[in-house]
Amino acid sequence: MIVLSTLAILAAMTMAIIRGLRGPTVYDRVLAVNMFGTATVLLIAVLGFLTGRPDFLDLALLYALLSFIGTVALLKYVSYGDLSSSEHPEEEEDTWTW
Amino acid sequence: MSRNVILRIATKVLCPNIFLFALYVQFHGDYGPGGGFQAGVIMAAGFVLYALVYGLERTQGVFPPLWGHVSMASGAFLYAGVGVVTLLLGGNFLDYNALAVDHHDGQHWGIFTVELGVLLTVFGAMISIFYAFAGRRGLD
Amino acid sequence: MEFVFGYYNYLAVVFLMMLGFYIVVSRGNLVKTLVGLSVFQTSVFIFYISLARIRGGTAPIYVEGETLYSSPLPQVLILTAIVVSISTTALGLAIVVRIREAYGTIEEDEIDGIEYAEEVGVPDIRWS
Amino acid sequence: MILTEFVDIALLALLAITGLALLKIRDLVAVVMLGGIYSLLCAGLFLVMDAPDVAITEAAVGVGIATVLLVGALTLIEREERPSQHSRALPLVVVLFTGAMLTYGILDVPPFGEADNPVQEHVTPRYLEEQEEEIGVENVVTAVLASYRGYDTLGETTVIFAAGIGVLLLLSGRKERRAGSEEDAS
Amino acid sequence: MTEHLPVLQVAIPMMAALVSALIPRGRVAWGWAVATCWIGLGISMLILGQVLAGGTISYELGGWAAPWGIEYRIDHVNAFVLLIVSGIGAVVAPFARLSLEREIEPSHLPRFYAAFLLCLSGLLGITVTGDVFNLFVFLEVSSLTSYTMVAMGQDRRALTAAYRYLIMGSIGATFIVIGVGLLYAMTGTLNMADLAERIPEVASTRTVPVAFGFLTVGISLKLALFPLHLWLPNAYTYSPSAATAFLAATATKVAVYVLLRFFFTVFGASFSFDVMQLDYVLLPLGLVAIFSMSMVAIFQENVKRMLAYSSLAQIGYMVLGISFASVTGLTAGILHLFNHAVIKCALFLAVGSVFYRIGSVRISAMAGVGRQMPWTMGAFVLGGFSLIGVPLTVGFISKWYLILAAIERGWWPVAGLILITSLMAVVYIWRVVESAYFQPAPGGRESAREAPLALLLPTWALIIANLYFGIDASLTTGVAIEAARALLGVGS
Repeated sequence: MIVLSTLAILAAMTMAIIRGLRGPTVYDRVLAVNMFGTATVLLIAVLGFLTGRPDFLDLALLYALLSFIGTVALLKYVSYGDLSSSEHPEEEEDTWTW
Repeated sequence: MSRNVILRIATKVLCPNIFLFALYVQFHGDYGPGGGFQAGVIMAAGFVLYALVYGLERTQGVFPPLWGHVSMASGAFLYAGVGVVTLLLGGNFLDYNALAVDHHDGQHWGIFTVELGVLLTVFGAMISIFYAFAGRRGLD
Repeated sequence: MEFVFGYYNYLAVVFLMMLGFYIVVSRGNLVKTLVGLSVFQTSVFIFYISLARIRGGTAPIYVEGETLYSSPLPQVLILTAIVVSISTTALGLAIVVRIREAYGTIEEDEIDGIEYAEEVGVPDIRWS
Repeated sequence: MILTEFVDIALLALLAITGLALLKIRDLVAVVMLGGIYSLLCAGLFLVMDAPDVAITEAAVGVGIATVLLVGALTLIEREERPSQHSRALPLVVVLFTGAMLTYGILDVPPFGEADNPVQEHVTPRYLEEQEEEIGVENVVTAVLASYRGYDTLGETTVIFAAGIGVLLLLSGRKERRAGSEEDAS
Repeated sequence: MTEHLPVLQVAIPMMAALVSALIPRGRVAWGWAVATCWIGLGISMLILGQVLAGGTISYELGGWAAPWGIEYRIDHVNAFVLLIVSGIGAVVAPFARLSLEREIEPSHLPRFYAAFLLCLSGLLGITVTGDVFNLFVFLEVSSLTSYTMVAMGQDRRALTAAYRYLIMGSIGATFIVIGVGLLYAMTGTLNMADLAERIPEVASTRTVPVAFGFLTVGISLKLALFPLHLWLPNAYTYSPSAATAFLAATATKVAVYVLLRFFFTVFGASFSFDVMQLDYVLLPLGLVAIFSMSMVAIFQENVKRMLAYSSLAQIGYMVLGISFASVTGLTAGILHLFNHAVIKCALFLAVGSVFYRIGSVRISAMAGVGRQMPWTMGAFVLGGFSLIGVPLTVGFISKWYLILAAIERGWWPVAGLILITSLMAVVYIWRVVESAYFQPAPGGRESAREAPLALLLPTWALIIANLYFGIDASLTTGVAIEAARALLGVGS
């Protein structure tokens, strides 16, 4: 069963890479990267069981938390051209509390 | 980006979790993978996410650039400081055994402190570098 | 067959090393060069980690019922090397940004052209 | 454990494909994305090779910082690489020669994964066996990193500090200066 | 506390750099940097004294014994190099204040001093360490800060120079890591002394020669040895004057030291020269470097660039000395390490003073400077004599030993070539002298005055060292001969 899922995940990764290579638009590539990240999280989880060390799921957690930062940065660059702006500051609601 | 409600809410939910995870990676480093460097990067990534969604200005209000510079220098200073303390206590540089009577305790304190130093430096440096890139005026 | 089994990792490392090195020395775009540099360095990381690996062993974090662990030393070295690599990339990118502001381009050919034009009229032998 | 080997080989193959794509693709945005994929693949590979600490570091750097830094730089430069007029012959010769040398040298490195390699037999055993007594943490990598070779880590911390200082020196202040306005000093 | 001197040598500038980055005012940061550099000089003198009195010092960092922990190991060679590096630091730091205030934005000064101190710390760290990976780490500390310092030059070409330096330097460092990795794969250790013990067992494999090759190429990139020198001229030409003087006098010298350490201590002279036939590679490279770079230097219009090419030629002399693989040859190489650091630093400081006053270092712009700035140009002329190798200067001493070594091996033509290349140095120094003394100052610059005392004093301190060690060379040659014997394993 684990063998099968590993193979399936590797196949998914390959396909994601192919989409990432071929593009043609930025959004295709962003989706590919995102999907690739998800596949990697799964691969790590499966490998954890494969190698008998499920405590390394930390790594999967890290991906799940962080992988989307790069995507946000890229998309912000593509649509706004910079990273520092906060568009429409007048609409900003000021309810942030820690 | 204020129209992107989902992104803003998701960020609000994610950021505290990222910081919590950073602390977990930092303090769980003795038992599992992780340590100061990884924790510093993760923590900085949390601020980066916040800056991406809520703007650089607001992030610098929460965490001023100067703090980053101080954190960057003080972390490495803390690390080297442990070395100096061990010198003063009669050991070699960074010989944590000199820190406590029981060498296990000494090693634990030493490792804890230097990992904290690494965290501070990495976090400060990464934040400062991000601020420097994001704060620079773009193409004309 | 035994040869392939024992060396495929190292041979893959050599391939990636050549690839990264080629990107560094053949590309004129300054950002591309930096990306190539990190591919080049990453191949070395894989080499070290391959050295540490022991078949049938497990990661060097104590766990009950395991006695065969991979070597922690190369892993520590590579942790340091990764940090060095990202530091170099960050500094290199900062320099590239400044170059873009000063020259208006990040293509090596064009920068060379601009610098050459600046020096024309001055008896100067160009070595680069 | 043949499956681990298989995953290993598959990841290496994917790395090679991604690397070739990095060489070919000119759109720097795509390069950044593929760089992210490259880094993810490396992290997976490190995990398969029993180096979770390295994997987590590569992952944190790759997805958390490197991509964002590259994008941050892209906002300040052009995103398209122009075809280079460089001659390809000399770089190719240099690279092929280096590769040939390395292949030649690597053939006498002890085979991958054997337990009687010098790497496993000389310095390593003390870390694995005495660490429990001498330091007493579960993660041997942490013990070596922070204690046995703690001084290297101090150097590493200093490297990060040096990079931080360098980036601040290069990018802070003088923001208003425009391209081409710099005067020649000599 | 004296047993901890080796680590204090490195840790004090490192910690001082961390503090310096947070000091708000440039002047204060400068005072802090000067104090640190002088303490460093004191420590390195004490270390040299200890080594001369008691032989090799070993210091275990973290209290862990050698192959497991990192070891600092200081013998005559690195004690001498330590003195060179910290001595140059102690002279350049006082010079830096006025010069940098002119060339760098005031708000950047504290961080620039931090980079300077870190670079010093990194170079010292490379020199004292007995562990090959630790060497790489400190190499990167010094490299990253050097790239930064070069990029801070006023001219925009400083940026491209820094970028090229960064790429070449990183390739070099990666080659070193590959070489270290191959050695580690064969021996399982990173400690130099331990490597030296274990390499002979595996020396007949194909891996060790390849590791040797990668290390040599990697270090040669850092060293700017002839075909791999492309990064150096622009980096030295466009970086701030103080940074040029510091880097020219220390960075390549430390790289030469690393080369010596790997060739003689880690691999052993017999492997390097008998098995790898290194002399047949280094000798022609050294000669070609001396000739071609001296020739290029003659045609330079920018004095800093001229001196940079002259540095490349001088590196050729050092490599030539190493290639003889004899006690005399090595003595010549090590002596030239010291002598060239003193000479080139003095020359670059003099040029920096000229730049401070007239804002240019082109030969044509320096017309008439000799009468307007007699002390500065006097220092330049004396430094130039030393570079040429006139008797009673340090330059003569190292050339003398080099020729002795050539004759000892029976290579008369090489000795002749060394003499001829000295004449080429006469030509390029003369071009500057001719412009400075025999041409009228251009209009609009009649008011140029002598450089301030704060710039003159460091320059003249080095010139006096040039003359002193040229007349009484017993101290330097004594240490250099001991160092050469230690490297070759010949008992003293």
